[in-house]
Amino acid sequence: MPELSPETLLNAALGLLIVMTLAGAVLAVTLRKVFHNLLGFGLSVIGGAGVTLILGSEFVALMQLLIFLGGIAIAMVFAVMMSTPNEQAEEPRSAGAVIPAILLGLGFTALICWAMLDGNFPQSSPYVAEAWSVKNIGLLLLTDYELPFEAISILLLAAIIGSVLIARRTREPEPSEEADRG
Amino acid sequence: MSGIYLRFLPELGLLGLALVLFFIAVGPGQEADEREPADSRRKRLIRAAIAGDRVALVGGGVVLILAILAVRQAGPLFFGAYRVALFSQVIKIILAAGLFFNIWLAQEAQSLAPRERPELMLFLSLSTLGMMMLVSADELISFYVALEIAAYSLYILVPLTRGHGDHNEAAFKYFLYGAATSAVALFGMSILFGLAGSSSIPQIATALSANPSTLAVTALLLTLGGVFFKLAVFPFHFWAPDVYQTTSHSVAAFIAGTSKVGAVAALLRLLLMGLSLDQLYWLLGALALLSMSYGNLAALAQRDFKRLLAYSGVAQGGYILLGLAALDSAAYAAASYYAIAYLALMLLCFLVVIELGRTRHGVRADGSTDNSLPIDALGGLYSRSPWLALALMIGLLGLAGVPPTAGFSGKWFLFKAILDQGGFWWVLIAGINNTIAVYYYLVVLKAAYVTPAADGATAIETSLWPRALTLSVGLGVVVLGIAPQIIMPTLQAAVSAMIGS
Amino acid sequence: MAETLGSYLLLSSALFAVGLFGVLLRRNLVAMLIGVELMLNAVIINLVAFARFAGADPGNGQVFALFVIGVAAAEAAVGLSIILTVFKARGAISVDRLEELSG
Amino acid sequence: MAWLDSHLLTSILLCPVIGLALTALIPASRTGAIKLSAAIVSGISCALSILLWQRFDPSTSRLQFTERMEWLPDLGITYIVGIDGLSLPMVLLTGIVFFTGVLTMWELENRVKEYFAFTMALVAGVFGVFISQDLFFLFLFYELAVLPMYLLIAIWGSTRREYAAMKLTLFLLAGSALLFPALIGLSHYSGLNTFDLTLLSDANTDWGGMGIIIFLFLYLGFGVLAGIFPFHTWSPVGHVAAPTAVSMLHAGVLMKLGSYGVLRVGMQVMPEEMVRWAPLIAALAVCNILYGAFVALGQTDLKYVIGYSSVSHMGVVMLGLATMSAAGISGAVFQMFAHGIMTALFFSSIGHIYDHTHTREISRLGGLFTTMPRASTVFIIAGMAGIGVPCLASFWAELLVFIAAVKKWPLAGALAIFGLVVSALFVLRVVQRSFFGPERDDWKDMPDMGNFMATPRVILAAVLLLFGFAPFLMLDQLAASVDALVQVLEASP
Repeated sequence: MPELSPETLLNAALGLLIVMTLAGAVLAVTLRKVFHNLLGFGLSVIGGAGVTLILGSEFVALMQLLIFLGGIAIAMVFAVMMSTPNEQAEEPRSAGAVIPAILLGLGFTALICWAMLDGNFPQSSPYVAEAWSVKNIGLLLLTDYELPFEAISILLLAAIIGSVLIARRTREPEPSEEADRG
Repeated sequence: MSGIYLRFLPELGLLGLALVLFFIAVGPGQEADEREPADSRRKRLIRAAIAGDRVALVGGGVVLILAILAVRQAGPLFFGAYRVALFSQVIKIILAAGLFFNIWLAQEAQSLAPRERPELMLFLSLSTLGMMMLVSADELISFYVALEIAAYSLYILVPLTRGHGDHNEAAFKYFLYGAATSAVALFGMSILFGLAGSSSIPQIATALSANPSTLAVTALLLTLGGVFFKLAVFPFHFWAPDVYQTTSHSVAAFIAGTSKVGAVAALLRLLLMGLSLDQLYWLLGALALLSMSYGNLAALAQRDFKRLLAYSGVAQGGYILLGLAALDSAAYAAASYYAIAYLALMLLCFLVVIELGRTRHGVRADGSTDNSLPIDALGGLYSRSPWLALALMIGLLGLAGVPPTAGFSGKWFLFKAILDQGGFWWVLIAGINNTIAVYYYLVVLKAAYVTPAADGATAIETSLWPRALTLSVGLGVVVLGIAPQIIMPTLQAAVSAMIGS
Repeated sequence: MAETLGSYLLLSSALFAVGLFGVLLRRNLVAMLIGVELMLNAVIINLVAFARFAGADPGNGQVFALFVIGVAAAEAAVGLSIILTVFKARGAISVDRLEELSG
Repeated sequence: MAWLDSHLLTSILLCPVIGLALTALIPASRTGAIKLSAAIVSGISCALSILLWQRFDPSTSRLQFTERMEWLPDLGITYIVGIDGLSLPMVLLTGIVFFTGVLTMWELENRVKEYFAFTMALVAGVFGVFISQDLFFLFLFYELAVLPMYLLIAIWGSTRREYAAMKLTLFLLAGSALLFPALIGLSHYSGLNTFDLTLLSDANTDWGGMGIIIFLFLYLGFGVLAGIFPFHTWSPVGHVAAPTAVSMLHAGVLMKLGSYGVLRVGMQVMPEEMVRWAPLIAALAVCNILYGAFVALGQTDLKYVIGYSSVSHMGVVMLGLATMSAAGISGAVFQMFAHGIMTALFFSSIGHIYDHTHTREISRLGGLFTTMPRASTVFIIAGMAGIGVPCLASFWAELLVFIAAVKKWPLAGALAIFGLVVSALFVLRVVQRSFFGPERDDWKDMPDMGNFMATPRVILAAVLLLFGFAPFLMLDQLAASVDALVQVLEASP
């Protein structure tokens, strides 16, 4: 029986998380009912956040959980509840659609893996807690990444206005306008 | 005003315009009141919409002037995340001009509910803002966020057409595949980031030229994929015909023209990172030839003018891509020139679409919208409106590459630039493609000029505005075509400076 | 399972491919959107892994990942609102008719 | 006047452009004013081309009346116009046919404004090709000349006009698809980064392997417009469908753009390739002559007869060029000119007959000479020119070509002369059936040409006769340039 060192534990945990992430993703994609898909998605997100945590980024892991699980998945649940009162299982796609997609997906993965062998990544500096801290992130956001930080606020604002605008159409009918020139 | 603000002037102007439009869009006149009679509410909404249209037009003009004023600015901004240079400023002028003319075209747009017209103007401005930032972004995160600003505004605009119908599906398809391709692009960007250990575009370029691996090419191609989607080149084109056909004419005009210029400029920025990657020459060249062949063949079968324009856009994107494949400053200048010409020609074509759209009943019996425009509906255009027929003729002949339009000189410059890189057979295939394209452009032209008007078709009143647009843009296309030296040296200087830096 | 850059990159490419399958194969609009979100998750893992194993300042990769999360939120908002309009117009949220349009 | 002296060619080019602007400005309802402005503009350009002819210095082969303007130096594009003995007759031809064509269409009533606008664009393109000495501008004007044709035929044409217009345009633009890489390739593979024709010709570039491809592309690309066998099929169909003046411009002038392109770009820039490919060109030219003549024999429609005879006559031009001798090339250029005038005359006469009888079936016509003596005379003069009867311009042209051909390739020369005999047969047959047969009652009250409408025909016939009686007028102008070209060709391996 191998000794339970911190490394082995970490590796075991990482393996578990990876399995969780991928299994959740596969469930999210393959199951026929959307609710089950959402549960799989949640599992995958939790696994992904765990992987991020092991990589050393607590803040990103937290944000992943908060936004993907707490925001996006919940919104999707609402959307599903609002839109499909009596959900029917969807018909499977024909082989003509499935096979190219599978080939594309596998080809993509194979291409990346194959290309990765060729990759030559720069070596990072050893782990320093200071550099991984939220403080450093905040500092970067207000210096080097000030522009995208401002820009993403415009993006989020646009998305909010846009969603309200689009969703408004589903509730209020338009007043009839046939001839509205001048 | 300090130099920093001057450098950021056009973007600030657009931001201001967007803010004003935002307040008009959510302004006090907009909310529903149960007690108000429907008729007076409708009138009020129309008044607000027209006010918004006019404000946007003036604002667009101001932004255009600001962009021209800022053309000589240069230097970094925002800790090096943003770089203002001649190339970015020239493209910003073109984007501002594109926005201005699009707003002009969209005045009193019929295929949008009046309540939603201020939002149309708002998102058009925001999308242009995104594209302007895209051109100057010198760092991947800024690039990505700018790309998304430009894209999301369009995702929101596409479903905003009257009634309920196919456009919702087309809008979702556009959004979803757009989001998926941008995720693919993001995956590529993440690898580029990993390869360079930095998100700065110049640093990535240095890292890639130091180590041009297969992974680098793959990652760059994935990243380019996100922009190919915007440019709608094969095989990223599938959204275009449906979106063009089903969305409102004004939005389709913007997507077809201005947003393509933004995409070309973005591609140029990205390709800066890959100048040392020789494989790109073959990959992009093959993609370009596929794109133009596919687009032209598919366009042959179209019966709807907007779908035809979409497929012809796929083919035209192929021409531009061919220029980009040459990875050479002369070819980049030619591609930029061609993109400008394409923008002007699209404006002319969509002027006809929009003006004809006013006369057609846009709503089907079941209440869904009909934003399509069969080629047959163009029948007898020469007698119904000589102005529109003229605009259509210049537009189509320009797309077909017939002199003296800018389409001809643009093709000549592109082909010369490619041949100088040894692409003799590429030019031949492109030339044959051009012949195929002429066929379907002539079919449309035949409908407008040869076929007599259908029974009951009345003359189309063209007011002063469309006439002025025909005259100014049409004249611009011709002048640019016979005297390209007006802008070509500037473009060459701008591109060389960009590549040199 | 050795803790190397390669294993993380494999994980992220696999996750990305699964997400891509979802987008290409599902007909349910929400499920398609889930596919895109999975792809973004893969990118986040990629970025954080690069922050850990490559490059000078680990902050850069994390900030990049945060921006991706922000965009993912915007994406869900816009996507879901369009899904609701599709539902309003058609009474279902699957895409059989999407194919009718194409061609 | 001083400006005119130094900018004679640009002025000729500007005439139709100004005409286009004038036509655009005059309201569509005022057809009289439009026609008048077109007549004035075309008259001026005709007068200017005669002035050019008169001022031309025949003693030198160098370009004359040159004007240069930097256009895009980085891309090697310069605005250069200039003419030598080879392009001079073409400019004169265009001027004459332009003027007479406008007069011929005097009675047009349908969409007058657009008609003259498109004609002006077309003529601007034609003038531009003949005077440009820079490949970019040459190609620009070449394309400009092709496209208006589509609308001119599709709107104002007759028999299967939309099909004919589309076929014509696509054939010609397929030719352009070959020209694009070939013309740009000339600049690239010469290593000069210029489109200046004179520089390219003087460079004596060794083209290596690309030479064959580029020359063949040039030959085929321009050749489509010259109607070379087997790419001629668009031409008779197009002639038949086009309205009278468009047929005149088309067969008379536009087809010459093709042979002129082969001469100017192909032969002058790539003489060694020309030497290599001359037998092929000659063989195809003989095919043209025989095929055109035999097919014309079987036609029942007057316009088809002339359309196929044009194919035959363009074969004579290409045969003359392929001989690469002084006699052959002078004959070819002379034939381009003579054929242009002659076909214009043919079509203007048929136009008149068709306008009144509404048929072009040879079997339905008959005895027209008594009711329409003027129109018939015009046709007969053109027919005689087509056969190559002495005292008409084309006699000398064809004679020169045949002498050169027999000297170089006796068999080809003999076949070509045989073709001429066949064409004599068909013209005589048409003349006999349509004009001298028993008179038909249907045509009894048909009006003949009035004095005004006869004017353009008289001008054209007079030109044919003038150069028929005094061929030296033409040959003297050509001599120096042709000699220079022949020297270059002979110096090539």
